[in-house]
Amino acid sequence: MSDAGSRPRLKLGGHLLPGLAAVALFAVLAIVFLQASFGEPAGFPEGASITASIGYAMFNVDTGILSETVVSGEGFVVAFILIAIVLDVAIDGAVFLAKREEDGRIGGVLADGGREIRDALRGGDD
Amino acid sequence: MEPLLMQADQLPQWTALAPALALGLTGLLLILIDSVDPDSSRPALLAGIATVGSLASLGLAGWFLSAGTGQAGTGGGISLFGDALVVDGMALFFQALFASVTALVVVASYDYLHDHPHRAEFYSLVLFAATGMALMAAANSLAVAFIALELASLPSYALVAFLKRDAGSVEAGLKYFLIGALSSSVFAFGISLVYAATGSLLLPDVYAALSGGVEGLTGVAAVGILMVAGGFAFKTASVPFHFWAPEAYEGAPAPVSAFLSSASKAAGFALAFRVFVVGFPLDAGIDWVLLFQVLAVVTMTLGNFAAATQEEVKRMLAYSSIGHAGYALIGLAAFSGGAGGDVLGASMAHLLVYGFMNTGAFLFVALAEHWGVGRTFDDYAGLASRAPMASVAMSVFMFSLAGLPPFGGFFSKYFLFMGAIDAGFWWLAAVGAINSALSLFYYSRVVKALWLNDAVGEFELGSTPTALYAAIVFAAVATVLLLPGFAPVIETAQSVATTIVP
Amino acid sequence: MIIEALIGITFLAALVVMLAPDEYAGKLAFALSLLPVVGSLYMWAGFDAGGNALMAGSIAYQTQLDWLTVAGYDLQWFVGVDGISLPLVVLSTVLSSLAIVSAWTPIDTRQSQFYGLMLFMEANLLGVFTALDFFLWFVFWEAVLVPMYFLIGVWGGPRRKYAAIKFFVYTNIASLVMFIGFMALVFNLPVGSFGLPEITQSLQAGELSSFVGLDPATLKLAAFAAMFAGFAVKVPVVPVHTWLPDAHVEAPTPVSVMLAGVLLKMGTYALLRFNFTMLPDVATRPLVATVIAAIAVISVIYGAMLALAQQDLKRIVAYSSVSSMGYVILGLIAYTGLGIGGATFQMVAHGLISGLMFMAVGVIYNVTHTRMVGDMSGMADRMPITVGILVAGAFGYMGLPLMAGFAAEYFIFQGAFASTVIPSAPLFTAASMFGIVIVAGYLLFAMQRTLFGEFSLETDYEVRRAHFHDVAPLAVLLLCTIALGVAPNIFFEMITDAIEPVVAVVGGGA
Amino acid sequence: MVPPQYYLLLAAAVFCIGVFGLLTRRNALLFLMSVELMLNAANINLVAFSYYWGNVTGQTFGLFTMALAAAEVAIGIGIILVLYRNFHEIDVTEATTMRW
Amino acid sequence: MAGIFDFGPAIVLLPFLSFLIAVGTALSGRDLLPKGGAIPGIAATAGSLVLSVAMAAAVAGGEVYDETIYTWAVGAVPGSDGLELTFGLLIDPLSSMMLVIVTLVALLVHVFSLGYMNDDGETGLPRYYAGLGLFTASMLGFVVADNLLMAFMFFELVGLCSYLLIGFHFREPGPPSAAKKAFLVTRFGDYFFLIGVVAVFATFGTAQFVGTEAAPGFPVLAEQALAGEFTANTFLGLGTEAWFTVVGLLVLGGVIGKSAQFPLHTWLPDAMEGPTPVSALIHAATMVAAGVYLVARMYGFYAVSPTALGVIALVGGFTALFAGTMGVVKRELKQVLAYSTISQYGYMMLALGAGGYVAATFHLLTHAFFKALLFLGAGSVILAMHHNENMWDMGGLKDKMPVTYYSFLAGSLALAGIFPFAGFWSKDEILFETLIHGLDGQPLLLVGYVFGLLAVPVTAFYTFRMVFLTFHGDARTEQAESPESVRWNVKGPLVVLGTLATVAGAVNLAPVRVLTGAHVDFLHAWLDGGFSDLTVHHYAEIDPYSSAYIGGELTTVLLGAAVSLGLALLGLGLAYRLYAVPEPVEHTDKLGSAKDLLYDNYYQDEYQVYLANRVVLPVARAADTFDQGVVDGAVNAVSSVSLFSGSRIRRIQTGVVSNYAALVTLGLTALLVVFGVLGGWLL
Repeated sequence: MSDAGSRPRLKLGGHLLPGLAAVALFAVLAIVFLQASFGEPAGFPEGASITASIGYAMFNVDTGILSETVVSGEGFVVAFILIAIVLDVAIDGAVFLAKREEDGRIGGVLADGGREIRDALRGGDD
Repeated sequence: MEPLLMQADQLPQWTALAPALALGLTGLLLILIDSVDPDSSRPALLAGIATVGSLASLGLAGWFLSAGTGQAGTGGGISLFGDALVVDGMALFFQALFASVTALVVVASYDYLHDHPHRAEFYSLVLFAATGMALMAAANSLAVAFIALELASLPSYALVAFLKRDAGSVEAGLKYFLIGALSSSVFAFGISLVYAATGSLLLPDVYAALSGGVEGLTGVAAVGILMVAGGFAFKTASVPFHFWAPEAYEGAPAPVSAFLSSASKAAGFALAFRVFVVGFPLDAGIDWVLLFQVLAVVTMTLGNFAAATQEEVKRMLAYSSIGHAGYALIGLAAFSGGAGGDVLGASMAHLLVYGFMNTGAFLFVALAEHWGVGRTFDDYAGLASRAPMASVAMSVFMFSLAGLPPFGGFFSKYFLFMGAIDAGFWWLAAVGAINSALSLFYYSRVVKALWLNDAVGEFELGSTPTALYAAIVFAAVATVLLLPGFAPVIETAQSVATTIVP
Repeated sequence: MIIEALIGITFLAALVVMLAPDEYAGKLAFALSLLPVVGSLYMWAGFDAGGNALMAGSIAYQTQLDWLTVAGYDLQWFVGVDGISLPLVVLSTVLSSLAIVSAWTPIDTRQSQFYGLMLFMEANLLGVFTALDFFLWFVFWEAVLVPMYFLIGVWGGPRRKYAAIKFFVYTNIASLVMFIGFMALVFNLPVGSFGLPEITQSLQAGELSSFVGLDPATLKLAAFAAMFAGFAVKVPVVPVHTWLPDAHVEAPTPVSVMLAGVLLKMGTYALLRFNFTMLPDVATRPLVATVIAAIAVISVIYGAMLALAQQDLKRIVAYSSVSSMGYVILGLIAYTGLGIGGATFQMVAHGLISGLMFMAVGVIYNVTHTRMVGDMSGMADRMPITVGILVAGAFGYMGLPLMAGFAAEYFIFQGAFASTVIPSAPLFTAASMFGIVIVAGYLLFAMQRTLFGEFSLETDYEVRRAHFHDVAPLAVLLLCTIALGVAPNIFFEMITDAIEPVVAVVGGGA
Repeated sequence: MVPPQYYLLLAAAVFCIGVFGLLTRRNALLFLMSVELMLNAANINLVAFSYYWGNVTGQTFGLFTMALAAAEVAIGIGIILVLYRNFHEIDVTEATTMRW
Repeated sequence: MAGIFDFGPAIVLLPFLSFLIAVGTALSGRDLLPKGGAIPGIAATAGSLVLSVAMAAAVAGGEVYDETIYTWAVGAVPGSDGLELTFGLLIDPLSSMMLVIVTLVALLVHVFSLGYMNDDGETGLPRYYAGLGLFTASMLGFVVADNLLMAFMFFELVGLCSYLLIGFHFREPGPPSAAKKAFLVTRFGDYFFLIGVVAVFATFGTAQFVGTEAAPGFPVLAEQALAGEFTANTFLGLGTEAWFTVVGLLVLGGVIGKSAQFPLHTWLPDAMEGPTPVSALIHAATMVAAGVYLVARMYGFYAVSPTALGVIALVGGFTALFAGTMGVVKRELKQVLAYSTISQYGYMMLALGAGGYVAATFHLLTHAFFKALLFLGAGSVILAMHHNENMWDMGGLKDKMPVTYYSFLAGSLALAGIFPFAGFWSKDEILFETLIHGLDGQPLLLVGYVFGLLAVPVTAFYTFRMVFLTFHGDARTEQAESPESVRWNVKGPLVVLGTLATVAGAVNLAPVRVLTGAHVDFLHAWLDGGFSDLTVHHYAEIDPYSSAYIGGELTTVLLGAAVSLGLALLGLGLAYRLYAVPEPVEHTDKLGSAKDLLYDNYYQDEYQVYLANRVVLPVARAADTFDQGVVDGAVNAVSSVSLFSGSRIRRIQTGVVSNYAALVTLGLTALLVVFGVLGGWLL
């Protein structure tokens, strides 16, 4: 960094430039997908209740004993329980982060790599 | 022990999830306590509960492992909930690893967070993340894999940003989160493409559908597999999804860095091993062995070379952690079908040893942060004269990370290289060797600073943090004992790894 | 079980000394180090092995236990000695004890750690020379680096950190290269363990299969090259020798003694055990033999020329070690009874003599605090006995008959001259023999300038006579050197017995 | 019937638009939104191919993906909040104290 | 084989014992022994002398002895017995004669040292006597060696002892330097010798001088090989004879070094820095003699190689003249003697090369006596002159030290080859043998003969220049006015040696035999005894020479003797004219530009020092620079490059998270492209 105090930043005029990466990615994906060939879709059986089927799948209900027409699906009960915990955790974490601290700075821990001290000592950014 | 072992066999099947449950329930208990008593001033209680929970998980996993639960001797992996989960030897092996690291981190954090108000959140987040990891190890479906991965990731983001008044911590959290979000999107997209190509999310079904290639959909499947690999690359801090790692490890509270770089990384590998070995056949349109070879070489080289020139110990460890991800990738990079279990097992064993030595190393950094001695190599100069025990432990970690005897890291690394050579990829081992030599250089810088350099000034070290010290010493002892005691580790790892190879 | 006891006791001694107070550490370490000395002498007394341990010879004090299984291979605790390793075991224990005594004067900080590490290193060295399972051997092999790193790095000279890291990294790279080479070999053999005898015999039975497109012959060549490169660094031979002078110059005296006396022998020992015993068919290819012989000759002459240009006494001895190790390589590649036997004998002989030289230089340094040739003269006037022994040692280094060095070098020359393996063996031999002239040159010049003439000293230290405990180890080493020179059969007979099968494979002569 | 390729292309397009936003926007909230786009691209595939394969696995999993996206946003908002408190802005390129 | 020969090892071990005693005394640092440890040395050498004489008597009785007494090592040879490296004793006429010479001179030197060292208040006497003891022991070990390897080993030990003794006064700058030079130069020769030893073993499988009927020694094997009865291993694609020549010349390298032959003679004048008795020992009986003795010892091997013999003769003849000319201008007493030594050993080499085995041995014998005498005499003078060796500071000592003078004169006459002193007989025989063999179509020998003949007047000139300057005329300094008196321990040895120098020629009056037919060539007869393969007539059979005469044998003898005596007298006369005056002056200016050349010893030292300092040392320094810069530089460069690339690689981590995202995307895209192409599903 030649001039002190200048943080690396995205250049204003060229801020769309990295977007080209996304375009390139799309190009690659498109080429691949256009080459794919598909058979006939299996589709859902007539009269099947998709919503109900999703429900059965979600709770691993043994659809064999049901009389109605269901669309088969893998069991998601584990995922369901897990997602409950995930949301729990997300709330827990989000709330913790959002809380305002009353007592100012936390502890004596300096987890910024000692930069604060260094900057204070040198009187500036490097 | 015999009756007890018998009993493990006779328990209901779902109890095989007990190690994960123990972690999850402890997490919930901690949230409960926190909501009942938000300003709890009883840190010992919280830490104690968390410790007990993780140790219970460790005990259960260990018990099951020695009882042979889910292993070939007792009828193979236990499939649960419509095959969404499978508890087998490998799952238990990794769960034991996660529980060990969690226990160490939890104990160490007791001192690290000595006057921090949000302990309950901290412990609960750690335990939930551990739960996620435990389930990652057992996931047999891409759906569960994804959700478990998120369960491990989301608390981690919060944990990295735990010191929310600290710019470094927050910045680290932000970067971790952003790259994490990107990666999980890539992962999800990959899963959707795999589903598009196979119509299934269950790994064995995916395997069956992909075997021999899918007519017309090879490209879709291949892109999906590659994107799934990207998701794992993020979790394991492998190139090119590693960018979060140096900052996250450096900025996060040191125990969290330890947790992430040891347990979280191992979880990524646990999942990757199972997903790729069980789910993606080698002829599925993409030569994923070659993919992991590329990733392994680039990752270990980048990690080690960047680590060599760092000035701060913690950041050096961060890069070294990337380097070690490269080593562990050899498990997949040298995978060769039927005989691949051996190198996979070597990789697992390496991750276990790495769990101890790397956690220990970060905990030593935590100790240094606790004492406020600074972060650079120079700041550590002469520390050995003030803290000999911890310095011995740190030296053990460093030499072990570098792969020197008489420490556990020696065997694990060399068995990895052996595995690569055995599979015919001697050049992979050669690259590993070059990197290993370079790593010796920068690891020994720490040792040099501790023992050989003279202190610049006087250290004003406070009281000795007993819990932190205990965790470090325990990790060191484990690292040393894992050399003579490597036999059960490697033998277990290789035997359980062999069973998942289809 | 005696080998286990030997190694175990030494480890234990290291631990005890490490925890002892600094004041007693030196004496305690010496006392404890006598246990392995006695043990190794006892082993010698009861030595009953015959033939080469790797080639179906009988192994003395053998223990073989399964340790763990990796990838279908048994790793064993497998130790034992034959006629090649026993002399080196004795050398290690004796030299360690003497080096510990020689540390009493110069080491004045962190004594307990110093002596603890010395003993720790000794234990690992014993392991290197007795282990017969590759992995076990490799553990000890690598473990030697750690104490050495600290011994140079903590107690060394001004550039100790540079020297320590250089030594550490350089030799570690070498080990890794060697490891890859060896593993590529083992994995293509129908063996179920890493036991060196099993591997050797399987290799010699021609059971090697091809590997990633390399036919067995090419694979052997590649493995040989990798292993040679790996061990060559440890030896060291030109051009991978540059870590050695740095390490020697910075290391404290007792550490130099161990480094030159025993650690370098690890390299040549391994070359003999691995490259030259396991892969004789590669070594005896004319091109390979020519290259190795050329490396040997270059090491001898180039090392000696470098020694000639040095002003630091320790550097002189360090480079001359490179030179002396060149002889060992020449002897090994000769594949004759006297060649390989002489090379093995030279390991012991050079161990004693270089130890003696480093110690003597150290004693002088203790009182003068300089090792530069130009900084002192006439030391013989002030330290007659030390200088006397130094002169004797120097002549031993020059290959004075009836001292061990001559015996070793003569065996090597004789063996190499008639070698059928080295093309134009007499020319190579004659060229390397010129080393005995150059060695005389630099040692005589250095002695003349430092030891003789009118006394003067550039540093302001009061020169006093050396302590008894400084000189006593020198005397012991000198006597050992002379004893081995007068009666080389003390070791040479068992060495010959052990190397004969190696020679027989090639069908070489004397 | 719409050929399955179209869904794939649509999903890829949405995904890449998300990526594009990610790469060109410095506002953390826009960053989050881009990620949402990418996750939903996955959902398009899941739902489309649920029909193609004739099972509800994809659809069900799509629900979970949405839930996860929500959880991610929750944590994300939390982090953006503390980012703001520390750096007084939510430009993701401003937090660069740690590099190299 | 019982009897006196069983005591053979004792001859070597007695002086060695005295060495050990002296070392013990030196180590104790106290004055444990009277006379600084001289007594054990004197006793030991006396004991050895007695044993040697007894053995000579036994040999005279026709007994010989060749036994291996110790197996040093055995080299493994799969499928056979292996190569035995042994120590053994070979006592035959040659070695028993040499034993007597060595022990006698050593004894006298020990006695003389009492006067020269002890009485002069030297310090470090135990060390001195230790050196003498070891020196004697080493030389004796060399003399009795029954194989080439053992000979080499003791040969080297002799070199060590010379180092220790020449550098005895280590506190002064000169002696250590001279000691170093002596060892180094001879080591250079020994390098070739060692190759020779190795080659002999490799060629013949044995290095025994004699061996047995079943396993003969290598000289015999060489004979057989040339006769096609034995297959010797030859190397480097050389034919048998050529290879033998190479081996012979290699061994000769050691001889040239130790016997100070051109071009390795430069150490010897410097070696005068050592105490004078040591010089006597080195020159007369031990180190320098060792070289010539070695050739004589393995003469059977050289005899079968005409080329080697030719080289020996030429080197010897040239050295004889060359060294003599340098002695002409020297100012120091001992320097003159030093060059005379080189010159005299040149004669011996000439003799050996010319097939004059007896003549060489004879000259070895007489030279031992008169050169020891001259050195001890010089020592006496130096002692008297308070260690001033400059002859120009002496003069007129004749009357003040008559015993020294007359004995010295006897030695000088012998050295100059004046009838009837010992040197005349031996030198005359050398020239005679060279002449008659040279006349028979060996022009090389004739060249050697001319050299030898020219050296005769030179020798006489410098010898008597020395005598006249030292003893005649007027005292030129105060020291010379009133020299220190010397005691019996100086005079005794002088008298003994003076007598021997006068009469020793009688042991081989070859010209007299020719004249009278009486068998008075006792030495010839003596050397013709013992092992049949080591006899004079055997050597005469196998060497390439035959004789031719000018006129008849008698004429040739008389002519040769007359010419050499005449030339000697010429030189003596010239010296008398120039220096036997009350106030002699240097006449060196008359030599013109040759003066500097002679003073500077033909720049032999210069070029050797130049080689060492200007060639070898710069090469070493260049190697060092290369090593530090290139070899080690490469090592350090690897680490620098690694660290540099590390510092570049870490720059990827810019700290801007958007860049990370971009890189992740790019990385993913790149992987997709690469594996898409590889997997065939992309393009």
